[in-house]
Amino acid sequence: MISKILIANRGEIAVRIMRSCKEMGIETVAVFSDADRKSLHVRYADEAIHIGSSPSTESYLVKEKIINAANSTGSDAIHPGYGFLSENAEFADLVRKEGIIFIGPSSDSIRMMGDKISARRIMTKADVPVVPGTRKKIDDDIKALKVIKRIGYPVMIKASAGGGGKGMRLVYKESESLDALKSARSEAIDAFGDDSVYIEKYLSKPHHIEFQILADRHGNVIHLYERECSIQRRHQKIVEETPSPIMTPELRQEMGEKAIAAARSVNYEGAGTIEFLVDENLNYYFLEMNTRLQVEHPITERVTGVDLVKEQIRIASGEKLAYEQADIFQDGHAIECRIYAEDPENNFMPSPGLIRKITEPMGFGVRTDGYVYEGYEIPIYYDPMISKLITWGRTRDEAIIRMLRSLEEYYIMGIRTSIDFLKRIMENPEFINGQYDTHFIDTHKEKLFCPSEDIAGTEDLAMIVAFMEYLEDAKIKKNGLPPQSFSNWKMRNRKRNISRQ
Amino acid sequence: MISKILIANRGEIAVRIMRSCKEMGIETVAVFSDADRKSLHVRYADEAIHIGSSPSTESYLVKEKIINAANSTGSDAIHPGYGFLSENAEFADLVRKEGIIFIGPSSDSIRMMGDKISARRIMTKADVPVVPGTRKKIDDDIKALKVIKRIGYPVMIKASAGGGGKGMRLVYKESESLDALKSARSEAIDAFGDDSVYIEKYLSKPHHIEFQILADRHGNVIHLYERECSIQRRHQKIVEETPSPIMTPELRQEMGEKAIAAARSVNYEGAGTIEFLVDENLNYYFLEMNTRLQVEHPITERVTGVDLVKEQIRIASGEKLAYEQADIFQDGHAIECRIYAEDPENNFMPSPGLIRKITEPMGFGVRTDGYVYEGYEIPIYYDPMISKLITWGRTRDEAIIRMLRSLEEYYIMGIRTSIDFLKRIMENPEFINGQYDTHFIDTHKEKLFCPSEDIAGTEDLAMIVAFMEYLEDAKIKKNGLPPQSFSNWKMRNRKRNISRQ
Amino acid sequence: MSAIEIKIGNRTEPVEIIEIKGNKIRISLGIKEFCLDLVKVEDNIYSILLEGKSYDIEVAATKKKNVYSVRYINNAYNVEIVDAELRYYQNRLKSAGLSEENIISCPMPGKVVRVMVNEGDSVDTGDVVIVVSAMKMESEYKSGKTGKIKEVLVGEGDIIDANMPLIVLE
Amino acid sequence: MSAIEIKIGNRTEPVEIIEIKGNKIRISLGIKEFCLDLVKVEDNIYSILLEGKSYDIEVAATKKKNVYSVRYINNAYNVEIVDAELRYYQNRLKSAGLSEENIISCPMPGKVVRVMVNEGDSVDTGDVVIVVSAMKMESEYKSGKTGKIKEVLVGEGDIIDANMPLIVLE
Repeated sequence: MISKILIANRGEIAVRIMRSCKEMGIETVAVFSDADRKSLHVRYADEAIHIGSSPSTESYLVKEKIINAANSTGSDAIHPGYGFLSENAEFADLVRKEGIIFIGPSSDSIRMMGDKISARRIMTKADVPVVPGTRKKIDDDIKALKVIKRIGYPVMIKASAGGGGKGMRLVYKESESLDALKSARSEAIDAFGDDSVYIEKYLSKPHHIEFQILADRHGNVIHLYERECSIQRRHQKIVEETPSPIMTPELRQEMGEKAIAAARSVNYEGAGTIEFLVDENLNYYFLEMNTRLQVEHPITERVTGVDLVKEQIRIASGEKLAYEQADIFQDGHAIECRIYAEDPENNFMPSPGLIRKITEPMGFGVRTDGYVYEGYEIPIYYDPMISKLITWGRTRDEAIIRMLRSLEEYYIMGIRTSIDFLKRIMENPEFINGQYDTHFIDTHKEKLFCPSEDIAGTEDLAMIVAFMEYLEDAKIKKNGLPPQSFSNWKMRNRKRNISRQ
Repeated sequence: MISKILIANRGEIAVRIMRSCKEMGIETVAVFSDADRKSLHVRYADEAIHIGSSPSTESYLVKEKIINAANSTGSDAIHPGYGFLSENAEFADLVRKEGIIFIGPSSDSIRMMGDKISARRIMTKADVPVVPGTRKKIDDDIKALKVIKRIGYPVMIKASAGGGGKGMRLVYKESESLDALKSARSEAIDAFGDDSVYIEKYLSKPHHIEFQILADRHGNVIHLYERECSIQRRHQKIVEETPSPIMTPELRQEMGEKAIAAARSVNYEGAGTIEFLVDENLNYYFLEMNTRLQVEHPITERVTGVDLVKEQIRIASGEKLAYEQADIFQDGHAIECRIYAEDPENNFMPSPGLIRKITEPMGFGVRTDGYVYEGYEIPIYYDPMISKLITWGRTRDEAIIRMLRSLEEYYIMGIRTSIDFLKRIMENPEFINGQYDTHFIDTHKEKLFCPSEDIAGTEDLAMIVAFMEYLEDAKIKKNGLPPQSFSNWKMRNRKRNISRQ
Repeated sequence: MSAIEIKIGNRTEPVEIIEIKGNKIRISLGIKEFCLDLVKVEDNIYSILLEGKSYDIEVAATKKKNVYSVRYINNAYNVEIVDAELRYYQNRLKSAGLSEENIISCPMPGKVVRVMVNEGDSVDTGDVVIVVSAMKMESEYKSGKTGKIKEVLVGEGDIIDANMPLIVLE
Repeated sequence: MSAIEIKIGNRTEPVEIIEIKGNKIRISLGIKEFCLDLVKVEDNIYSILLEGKSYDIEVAATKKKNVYSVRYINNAYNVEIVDAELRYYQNRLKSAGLSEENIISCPMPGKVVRVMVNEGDSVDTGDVVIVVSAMKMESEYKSGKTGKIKEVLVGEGDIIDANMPLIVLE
């Protein structure tokens, strides 16, 4: 059994992994950059090793430094978390070459799923539906135009090596096709050094639905049902829920089976996620596989009761899965809201800085996974996510209203956060009705981005409170000398007292 | 439907009730004494009414003040929480006379269950086993001695009007009987103005196991399974868990049915608890019924998924129960630890005072229900319980280890708390094996009350940290003038720099 | 001797405390008078009872002189306390040509990626003058007026604080 | 000029800082020398890295002069910093007959229920002199020595702070 794990990550997910380690009696090693000396993951760990300066390219992304830290602390395993090196096949290989357990799939699985074209090919072979389109890189423009015609508009042209929206073009009609093709190629070669593209059917109202799977090295694969992740900003998920409001029992079973087939087709081991696009008619298409833990894994934990990090560790230790498919149920409904240090009203501009005060919500059905604390300064170098708020309810309605209640209890002072924005999502009638797709934020932007209406009278109270705080500041600054308005009051009062006598 | 509820309570339970109200869209009214102006329940409520000076006899226990507050705020219901007036039949009557909904059972139910002798009689009639003994008040000593002989030693003599251990005597042999009887009587007349006693079989290794029930006014009664509450100090529960480690499926079903029968026999309405004593041979006996919400209700909420406060409110609104018995399952295992402001090593002496810092545990399967915050001063007038920590696991082992992890994350500075003591309970092998009865604390006192062993080297670090804090304090106090050792260091360093040049 | 005024957006009100007795405060704001039970419960948090209603209001000083950021549930305000000292200070800034519209700053901390102008350059309203990155996202900051760059206070690669002056226009 | 010493229970160690470079501190404690990465992460909480191990240690001043309460996970300590000032202070208390064993106090805040003695009364070790209640529980406080009551500082019904002197013996 594993006895000491180095967590090759930081912040929220590092702390979350350490919590499971602690419950398993496994020692934990944190790594940290200059900017992270005070980060909670350093404080929470049993050991902590400094691995370089603040930019992640000089610390969290430097494979050798992490492996050295693991060796110097006698760690027998490395958990990569999400992001950073978690889907880096070369890193997985290097770790294993050192005789250290990499808590994740084989580098082959990572590679097969990492390349979009190869992933499509493997899925097709495994009889998992993919979005209609090409499988191969297309170099010839004329051929490309033919393929587009065959698929039917609208289509999406995507860079083979792509990501982050670069080298992507949406085409609605024939007259736009050639221009779009050329500009996608030129952007792709600039960004990735590879101008090959592929072409896919564009789904106009897609849902992003993913299935969590667990696979051991003894051939056992189970799924832990779906997560609906269609609420996204800039292609990043901000709200996830399970079950999906559009799911039917038949579709759930079918997609679950396909997810297992997808994992089997790459001999997957560990926890992973098969992402699908689902259209209005409930046709589903394989999108990609994430060969790691997901940010949104807690909602699955809540409805199934399975601690996914513990399962990852057990699988990596060579254990057989403790559960069969029939042991896994969905109990109630769970929602996750990601709390970001950002300003949604200002194009989601990041808002790092000092946390002056934080009050986390509590009570039945509420979980927070965070890492910031009072007096902590969020560094400018890393992801703006500071915590995840997860609520559970017997029904979807209860989970939503509990989320709203919890968001109202959540106080973070000193920085801007997405909390108010998330409240507006929870109050949106179409969200409440479960009628939303990946365009939700765009479609509802007028309501979502306009600050809530004033609660009657609050402006007056805001003025008064600011004034009282000003008086207190003045008292402290001036060593007890009261400012003007305050002394006026005193004088007035004195006069009254005199006249009363 | 109820639209505004006055919560006739304070602290943790008031906040917990308000959370459910908020999720139901119901407005909340807090009441508070002088000492409680800064209490979280006042801050959390929509409205807050001052009801008197700090001692609860002048505020929270004054029926008229609470009813006036409800009337002046237009509250259509009163939730009494637990303690204070929650089991006061007269209060329930007064509330209802004002046309206000009392969220609880009828005053008749309260009265029937409030008197121990009448409760025993009713239970016997309802075929619910009671502890062997008398049913009637005994005035005649000779008769009493006969009864004792018939029941067989050991027996417990209890004051009919009793509570809190007063007027109670345990008798092991015949020679002690008469003296014990006389002294129980004299204590009872002093304490309660009534010297009648009753006599019960004394169970030497009893378990305290209770069943949660819900009953509507349409004749529907369900139970929500058991809670094992045998870990007690001074007859007060400090750790509760569900399921009970000694429970069998057959016994559970039987006791659940008896609990329902008990509730039916007093035409119960609302949430209530039937407490049983269970002996080594799994014989069970009705102990008493609590005609209100229990402190430990969250563990039942966690394994059944039912928000008990919401159900109380729905029932009080006249709604039918939304669940049938067959809808209620026990999913996994939940444990509650009560965090008290007290010093367990010093005979559980209360420890009110200022909270300098509080860090609550987070993560999967953890719930905290508390009310204190940084800068809050716990008043000297009320109960020392400051929060409840609830953990859940798929198995009992997981719930225990998660509790231990959570207790380690729980930081409260400024006062003494029971946190370390609770950790020692969670680490106790007999607790871990589920082998414990109500004598647990007494039996294990050597281990439980001795502070944990030093973690190697911590004493050195404690010295260093205190010194660093001292230096910082000195710097602040003396306006930058460094204390002696610090200046020594500076001088030394200066010398070194010089010699290096 | 001018009184203290409170400002939110375009609204400005004179304020005066009439009476304080323990937590109970009588205060006038413009033509209104309030009778409050007000107590500071935590650093930066006040609890107010007004006609029975309970309000938990957050307040924090900002980096701007006499400006406080106040929040109550969904509502956030920037409140400025205008006292004699602030008036004097603002007048002095103005006469030095350092009124706020002449200073370009960034509301968040970050790292300067590119400075697009040099001292003496002419800029038009809307011209991007500086690019700052934080948390893997770049933001562009534009000139709010047409004019000449008087001073560039930061260089590429510098780590900057929120609301720190970066570029000064004439 | 005597050095500063640190005291836990019966253990007393001289302490001296040898070098500070940012977070890195070299410090001697008795015959040992430590090389620590030490940083105050929150009010009252220090994070220490020592030979790779991470320690999160709480510290708080107590009402007793120079005494700090320190906690690390399950271990709690009362640490006294003995400096010249404290030595002087303790000597002065002693010469005034106000050494600690002459003062009866209660470690928690509460309300005085009963005072069992009057000034001038003689008491024996173990005699109950005062009863204090807090949170519906009464606690008795006893005289730690045989002697005469010099002063009774509180009366029945008084609300008292933790560690406040209640009764002084001669």
